[in-house]
Amino acid sequence: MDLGLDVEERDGYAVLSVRGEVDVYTAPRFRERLIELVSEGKHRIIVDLEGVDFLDSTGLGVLVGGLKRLRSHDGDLLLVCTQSRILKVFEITGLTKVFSIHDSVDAAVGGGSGGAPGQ
Amino acid sequence: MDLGLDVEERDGYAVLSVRGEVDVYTAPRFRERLIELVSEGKHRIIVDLEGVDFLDSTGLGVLVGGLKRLRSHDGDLLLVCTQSRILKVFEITGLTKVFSIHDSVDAAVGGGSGGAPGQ
Amino acid sequence: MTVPGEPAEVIELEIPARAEFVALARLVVSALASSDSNLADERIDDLKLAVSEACTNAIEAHDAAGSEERVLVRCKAGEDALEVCVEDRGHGFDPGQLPNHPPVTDPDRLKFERGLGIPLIRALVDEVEFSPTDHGTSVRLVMRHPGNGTAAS
Amino acid sequence: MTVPGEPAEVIELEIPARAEFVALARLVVSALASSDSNLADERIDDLKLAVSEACTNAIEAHDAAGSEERVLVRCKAGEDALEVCVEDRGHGFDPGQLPNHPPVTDPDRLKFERGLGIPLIRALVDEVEFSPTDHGTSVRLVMRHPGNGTAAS
Ligand SMILES: Nc1ncnc2c1ncn2[C@@H]1O[C@H](COP(=O)(O)OP(=O)(O)O)[C@@H](O)[C@H]1O
Ligand SMILES: Nc1ncnc2c1ncn2[C@@H]1O[C@H](COP(=O)(O)OP(=O)(O)O)[C@@H](O)[C@H]1O
Repeated sequence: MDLGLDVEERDGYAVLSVRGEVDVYTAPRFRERLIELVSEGKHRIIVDLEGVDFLDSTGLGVLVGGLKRLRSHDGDLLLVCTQSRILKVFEITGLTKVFSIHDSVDAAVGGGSGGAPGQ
Repeated sequence: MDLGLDVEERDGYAVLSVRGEVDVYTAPRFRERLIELVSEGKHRIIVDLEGVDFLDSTGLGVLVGGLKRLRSHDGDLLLVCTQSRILKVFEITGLTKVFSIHDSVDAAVGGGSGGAPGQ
Repeated sequence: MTVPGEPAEVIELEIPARAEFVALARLVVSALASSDSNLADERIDDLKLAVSEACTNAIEAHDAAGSEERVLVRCKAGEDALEVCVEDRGHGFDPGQLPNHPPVTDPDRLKFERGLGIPLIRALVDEVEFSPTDHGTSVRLVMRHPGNGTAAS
Repeated sequence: MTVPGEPAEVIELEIPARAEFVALARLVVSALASSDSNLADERIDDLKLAVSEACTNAIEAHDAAGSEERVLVRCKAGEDALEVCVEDRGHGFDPGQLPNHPPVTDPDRLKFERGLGIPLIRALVDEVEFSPTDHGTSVRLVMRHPGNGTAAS
């Protein structure tokens, strides 16, 4: 099972696009990639979940861990997600209130943390 | 599991387009549709296999049965198939020599039985 | 998949307790659920996620217990519901004793990268039952057909 | 899926002996085969078809024997090969006694709508073994990794 993890620069943000299924098997690679970015000094990260077919609590854990790590560097982690079945996982766990979730990378870049639906 | 079975008229042929997986579960519907066509007086039939994802020996059996039935009515059954993994099943069983297999419905209509690769 | 009045169909999948096989459990359950015309796509996704969480926990329990045995995923396609049991041979646990997370408004919320699996399972399926077995834990997940009390518990 | 030197991973699927479940066996085998980087797509298709034929025969044998028991599909993902056993509880048979078809050039060839499954299986996989068991038949299909004698038998 392949997990796609592509990084692009966009207006001072590192955009990490995730493709495929994020579960207990693939999450470690996702976590490592995030940690790598932070240690390269990328403290403003957008995680684009539009290509994700499946995300479970292990994936949520990676994102929560990433946000914590970035905040400790005064950075930020924004999400891009419009798929209802992925959003649902954030809603059930209350994490829509913790993350700033945007409709597109453009909206995330433009809006920063202020665009969080839950805020 | 759905099996698509659409019929269209083309230059005196009834074209039966099959979509999906033809196996022991779906083959009975395929067989019934063919028999129905024959009993409606359609004795020149093209079976278009381009939309088939999977075909096993049960599917081959339906086609052999159809050809036999049509020949007994002085009719014909032509196949359209270009997918190598489906053609392979005909090759292994020697049925490329029994069926007239064409690259498209147009080629089948134009060529009749004479276009059989194995002849 | 099921004929009214017929007994439930049982399909079993047994996988090594390793992370890479959770995807296979999801695949089997979603294929079965898709052939159950009584379950809408959204509910199939919910069941798939719940099964994935249960299998992940089972595998982590095997890991922690050093167990080399396999995890069993038993699906029952019945007249009223689709039921999936995930049986492990791990160390067992008491689901009543799990810690509660701080509310999402609390800054400490970010300390919790884990512990979201069982709350998700509870929210997603119509019924969930954690039972200790002789060797580990059995988690029973039930997705009822509409008209059989489908309100999420 | 496999680490050199590690024992083979065993994955089991048990299905009711009914035609609609053959697709599930194909799904599981092709998912496993796809995660085996040693098998090319074409060989995965070949194995999938062979497994489908073996399951079809198993289910027909259960039907004929009036057996309500289930069919077991056991996959072993090993270092050198992917192996699939299909075990039924049907009436058994002697694969050496199957009739030969007339050559395709014979007009009588059209009388044979059946009997293509076992010839297909033999042509598609590297190794096939039909063994009588106490309760029915076990069909073992082996797809070897390149460098382990992949020439079709
Ligand atoms: N099948 C199981 N066997 C043993 N312990 C389990 C099992 N399922 C859950 N647990 C325990 O419950 C805890 C909470 O599970 P869960 O909510 O899924 O979150 P997480 O797995 O992220 O910790 C686990 O950490 C584990 O200690
Ligand atoms: N698992 C099995 N148990 C009992 N009989 C079998 C089994 N597999 C095959 N056979 C017998 O061998 C015959 C030939 O099988 P096959 O070549 O697959 O063609 P078909 O299934 O179309 O008849 C079957 O008709 C059946 O009598």
